[in-house]
Amino acid sequence: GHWGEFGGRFVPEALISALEELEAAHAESQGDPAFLAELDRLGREYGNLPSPLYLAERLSEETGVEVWLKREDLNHTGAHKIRNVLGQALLTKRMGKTRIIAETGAGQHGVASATAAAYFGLECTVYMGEEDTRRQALNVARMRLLGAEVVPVTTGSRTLKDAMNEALREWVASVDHTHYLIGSVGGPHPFPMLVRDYCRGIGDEARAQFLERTGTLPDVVAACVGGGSNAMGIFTAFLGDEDVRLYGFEAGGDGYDTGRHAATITAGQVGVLHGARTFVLQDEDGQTIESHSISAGLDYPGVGPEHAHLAATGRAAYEPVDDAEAMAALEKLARTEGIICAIESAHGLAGALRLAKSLEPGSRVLVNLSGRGDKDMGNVVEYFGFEGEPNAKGEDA
Amino acid sequence: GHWGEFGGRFVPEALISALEELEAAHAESQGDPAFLAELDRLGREYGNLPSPLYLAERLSEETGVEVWLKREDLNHTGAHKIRNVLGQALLTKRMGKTRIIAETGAGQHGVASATAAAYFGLECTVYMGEEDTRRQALNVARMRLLGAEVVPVTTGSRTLKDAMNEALREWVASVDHTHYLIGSVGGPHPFPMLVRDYCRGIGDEARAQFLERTGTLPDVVAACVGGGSNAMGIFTAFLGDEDVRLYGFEAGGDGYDTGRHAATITAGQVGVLHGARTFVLQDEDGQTIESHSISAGLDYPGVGPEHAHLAATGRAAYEPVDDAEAMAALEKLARTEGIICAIESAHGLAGALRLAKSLEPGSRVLVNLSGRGDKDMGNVVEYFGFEGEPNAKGEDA
Amino acid sequence: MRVETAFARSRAEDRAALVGYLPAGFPTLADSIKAVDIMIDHGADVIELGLPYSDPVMDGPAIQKAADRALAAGFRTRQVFEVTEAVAGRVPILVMTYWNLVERYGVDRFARDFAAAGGAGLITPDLIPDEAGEWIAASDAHDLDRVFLVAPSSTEERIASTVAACRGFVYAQSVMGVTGARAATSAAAPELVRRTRAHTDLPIGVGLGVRSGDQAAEIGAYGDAVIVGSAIVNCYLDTEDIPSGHQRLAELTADLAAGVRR
Amino acid sequence: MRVETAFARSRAEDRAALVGYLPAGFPTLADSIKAVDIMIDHGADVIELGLPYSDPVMDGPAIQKAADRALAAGFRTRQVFEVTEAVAGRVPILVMTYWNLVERYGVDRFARDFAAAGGAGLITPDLIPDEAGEWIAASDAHDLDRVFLVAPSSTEERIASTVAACRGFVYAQSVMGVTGARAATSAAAPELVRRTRAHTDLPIGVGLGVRSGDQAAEIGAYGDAVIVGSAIVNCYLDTEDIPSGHQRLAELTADLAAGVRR
Repeated sequence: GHWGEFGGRFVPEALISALEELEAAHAESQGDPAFLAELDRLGREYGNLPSPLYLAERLSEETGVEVWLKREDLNHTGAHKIRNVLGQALLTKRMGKTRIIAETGAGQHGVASATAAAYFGLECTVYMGEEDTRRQALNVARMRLLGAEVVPVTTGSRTLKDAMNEALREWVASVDHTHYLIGSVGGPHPFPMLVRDYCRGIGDEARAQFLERTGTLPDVVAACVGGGSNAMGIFTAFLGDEDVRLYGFEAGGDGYDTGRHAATITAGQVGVLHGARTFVLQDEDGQTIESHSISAGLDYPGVGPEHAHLAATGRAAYEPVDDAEAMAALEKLARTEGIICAIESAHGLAGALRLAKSLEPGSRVLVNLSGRGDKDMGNVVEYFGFEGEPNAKGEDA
Repeated sequence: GHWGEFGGRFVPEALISALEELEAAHAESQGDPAFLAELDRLGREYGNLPSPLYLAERLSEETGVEVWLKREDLNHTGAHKIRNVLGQALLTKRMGKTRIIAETGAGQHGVASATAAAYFGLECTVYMGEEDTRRQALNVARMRLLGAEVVPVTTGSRTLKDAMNEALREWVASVDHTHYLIGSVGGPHPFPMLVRDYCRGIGDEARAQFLERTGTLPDVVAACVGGGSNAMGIFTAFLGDEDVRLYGFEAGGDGYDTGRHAATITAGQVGVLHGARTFVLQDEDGQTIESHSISAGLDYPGVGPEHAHLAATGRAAYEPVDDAEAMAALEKLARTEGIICAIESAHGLAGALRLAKSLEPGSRVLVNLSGRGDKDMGNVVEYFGFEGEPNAKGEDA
Repeated sequence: MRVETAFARSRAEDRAALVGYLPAGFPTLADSIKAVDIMIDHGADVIELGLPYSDPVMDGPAIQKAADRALAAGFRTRQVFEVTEAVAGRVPILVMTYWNLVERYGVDRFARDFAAAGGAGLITPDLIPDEAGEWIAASDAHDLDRVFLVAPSSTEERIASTVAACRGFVYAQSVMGVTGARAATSAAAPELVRRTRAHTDLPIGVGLGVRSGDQAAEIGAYGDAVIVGSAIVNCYLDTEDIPSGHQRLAELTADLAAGVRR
Repeated sequence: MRVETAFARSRAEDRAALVGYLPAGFPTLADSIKAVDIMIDHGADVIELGLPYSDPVMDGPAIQKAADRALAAGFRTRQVFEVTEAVAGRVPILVMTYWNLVERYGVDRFARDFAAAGGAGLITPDLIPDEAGEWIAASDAHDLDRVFLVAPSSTEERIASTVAACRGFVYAQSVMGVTGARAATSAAAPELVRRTRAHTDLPIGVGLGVRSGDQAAEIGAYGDAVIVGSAIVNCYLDTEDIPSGHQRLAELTADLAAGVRR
């Protein structure tokens, strides 16, 4: 349950037996070929896995390095998150539980959880900050359409971290029949390990696809890091490949210097949040500081403990990418490749494009394109000022 | 260029040479293994083809027949339309043209066209009714983000049919360097054939997948029909399989009896619209009648001429599905399978579910799930009244 | 009157004919009759009556607007026969129509009723001879002229087959664009007329974009007829006052008629 | 004062001890001192000072709100020592705190400063003995009590290992739920106390949900201490007028103290 000083179980004793049960069930299931085969089948037939590996040729031409994209945006529900929810929901069934709860920020993990719940016929309650339910009304509608109950959280800052607090509270009260389907590689052990195991297919697939397509491994693997599930998902397969450099790009928000960001590893201090010891954005006393990012999915003041460990040991490098740099990368990808990615994923791409300038020409960069941008179009319109009516066709008579 | 009395080329002479050029280029390219291989590669690596065939187990249990879904919602850009735009854009390059124009209603074909244009580095102008640019502002933003010019059309009823008129007008003026990337199996020859050929992969894949999975062919193949590209896409492979019944479901709008619908084959008369002879919603004089449907993609007063022929010969049956029935199917699919499909596709599913009641138990129904529902969430919210805030968590202290 | 009679006269005067276009029912049903009379009074040799249609893909904004207005006021296909009957006699009356309206009315029935009203023939912007079997039979049966279009993009082969199907005159779409496009000085027009002339002795009318006597004179120098549409429609679109529209139309027609006589 | 001293007294009186909880800095820093004095004056045997935290996952809405209010008013961790120093002496003072605040202050430094202020020990709702190596060392070094929690879901094995790590008393979370949940009559509580008793001679405090002397009496029948939190906080949350909050707190504490004495 620990990576160096990071990880652990900093939760009420009331949850320990559930965590132990979960740990045991996970260990058993990972050794059960029938479980793994069923999960594999689900991924293929329902989740649309494996996702393609895509050489972005026009982008590569512009940057001078080969930019390869792992197209997780093409998965069912539009992001890598389907891997995690299918795994945990199948495990929930295996444990004989009939209900899942989840926290969500912008609503993506909530929608994914509601999707898995619908698929498996599980009850589902999603905790979401009240502010977020208003800003992301369409995702609330998606969850309700999928049959989930959405509970607006009115405590604290009314955003993701408070939704997570509330989910933990609710879990204490319902732990006998309810699984807490956590959305990232954070939280108490075994969650960071569990979620990583369900997401590591990203990297396992990408590594094999890369070898098949190029006969080599990439020089750099890049991903965005909020909680860090997509990044752990793609990093894990490459941890043993010493020549492959791993880069996690955190949300730099308004700019690292402004203090309004979500660059937890770059700017945070070691602490305990939501059940694990990791880097945390916190003040001198250890009170959590609110994070800021244009990307709702990266807007979280903690980070998965395994990332904290990779940062501390130097195996992976973590750097901030601010809103402007991410949005520029999002636009560039749209215009050169016809792919509108999630703003989260645009942070990973932007970091890779920045890095490319210092790489030898022809280097191979693998970026985890963790999700699609449909959910972000409201932000895009606002950011680029696309609101205005385009000019009406004024042809002369 | 004709299917029985249907089809043809009812366009200004000025366009005939471009249509002949297109017909010749299409015929050549379909016989060119290099072109077909490149298109296949694009489909696989970029479009995420082939789309999976999915047995909807919980839905099947509820209905008593096997419901198989062709998951076109998982393609890049979220619908079968990517097949058509990739094909036509590649053909545009082959013809040495540097620009595409397209019409769009709700914006989906416009987004797909802008995507293909970005991918191939083509200029792109999209004509869209002014009313629609307002209602579908996010899709306008998508197109602009992808680098396309969006031209609001202020003539006529300011909707899809007027956008198509305007695209045809514009094409006359720019035909030497511009390809009109038409969005469905309508328009003058060779478009209905061309678009069908690019979409027929849906049925070719599904037929092979079905045989592989079940050892048999489906009893029924169902699809929604607006212009009819997704339906022709899945029907074509089965036309020679006499035992496979083909069903197209048109938009019944407020209800067939109200006259406010888009059930062109069921209610229309033979006529000429947008370059082809086909069924058309028209008044006694032949003036086009405005169609109505909750589904923007089906809201068109014409239909592809090959469908008109299949209807006239009885090879396929066409029936209306009204808004309410379609939305109920959309909700049912979301709740039982965790799939939020496009409202268009929900018409095909709804028709299949209605049909299932009269089929022998265990019959196999293949439905083309032509697109995903992300684009429709605004309508869904409005329709189901999901706007209201869910109740705040009111736990007692 | 037959189209060939009008062209015989203009050829005898060694000038191009002036063809004036107006949608039937615009600005009102009665005023469309009045307007046609005005055009004839001021020198139009041939009248082209537009049949308002909901989806006029070859027309620019001016003619679209005029057609929309006529339809909104309740214009019905059969009323084009009333207008024809009211104005026929002095000059040939052609109807320019998108094909669906004729199909819907019944091709033979339309030809019969139009001929009975004194009409001379049809101009069919979205019907090419390849699709016109029924119309060719009906026009033969009712002795109506058939005016198909040629365009700068037409191949020699298509020009040949199109003019072979024409009777009365050939409509040369002088620029690649919808009606109303400003391109009266296009180099494409004389070239298209030259190419068409090589395949037929029929008169060749040149359409699209003419607004003035000067432009009419320029086109009349190589075309057998100068076709004016949007400029005529604009006489009424630019004003709410129909009498002043009539006045503008009279002046415009006179100017155009002088142009073809220069 | 040491925790064992307070329990020795309540045991001698053959009754449960009353443990009163209030976040330091709530309703204000000065009034939190006043409130503790009021509780002690009216019969509280042990005081549990909450250390306000931004993310209190084990607390219900009442205590969350109180903590938020203290933080919004600028409460700093070190001020808990001021409060402790001001109230220590008459009854043992424990601090209940989420672990990040202690880690951030420095575990040994916190223990030292708290002990110096007269504090008796810590209750750590999100720290289990398995993760508590540094705290166990520091509490040993500074002679502070360590109160870990047991819950209805705890296995026998975990109860055994948890109570072995405790010093002072054991906190039995009587229902599966956050603070403030209404479940004073839960069947789970006596069962948990019974199971815990089998593993330790330490006093067992029962928390969560007590609002009245009657409920306190019921729990006091099987628990060694009755822990009251949300009901105390509510004295101040329900009113803007702090003096009347003090008044309500005095009455509530008296009622609870009478309850444990029935």
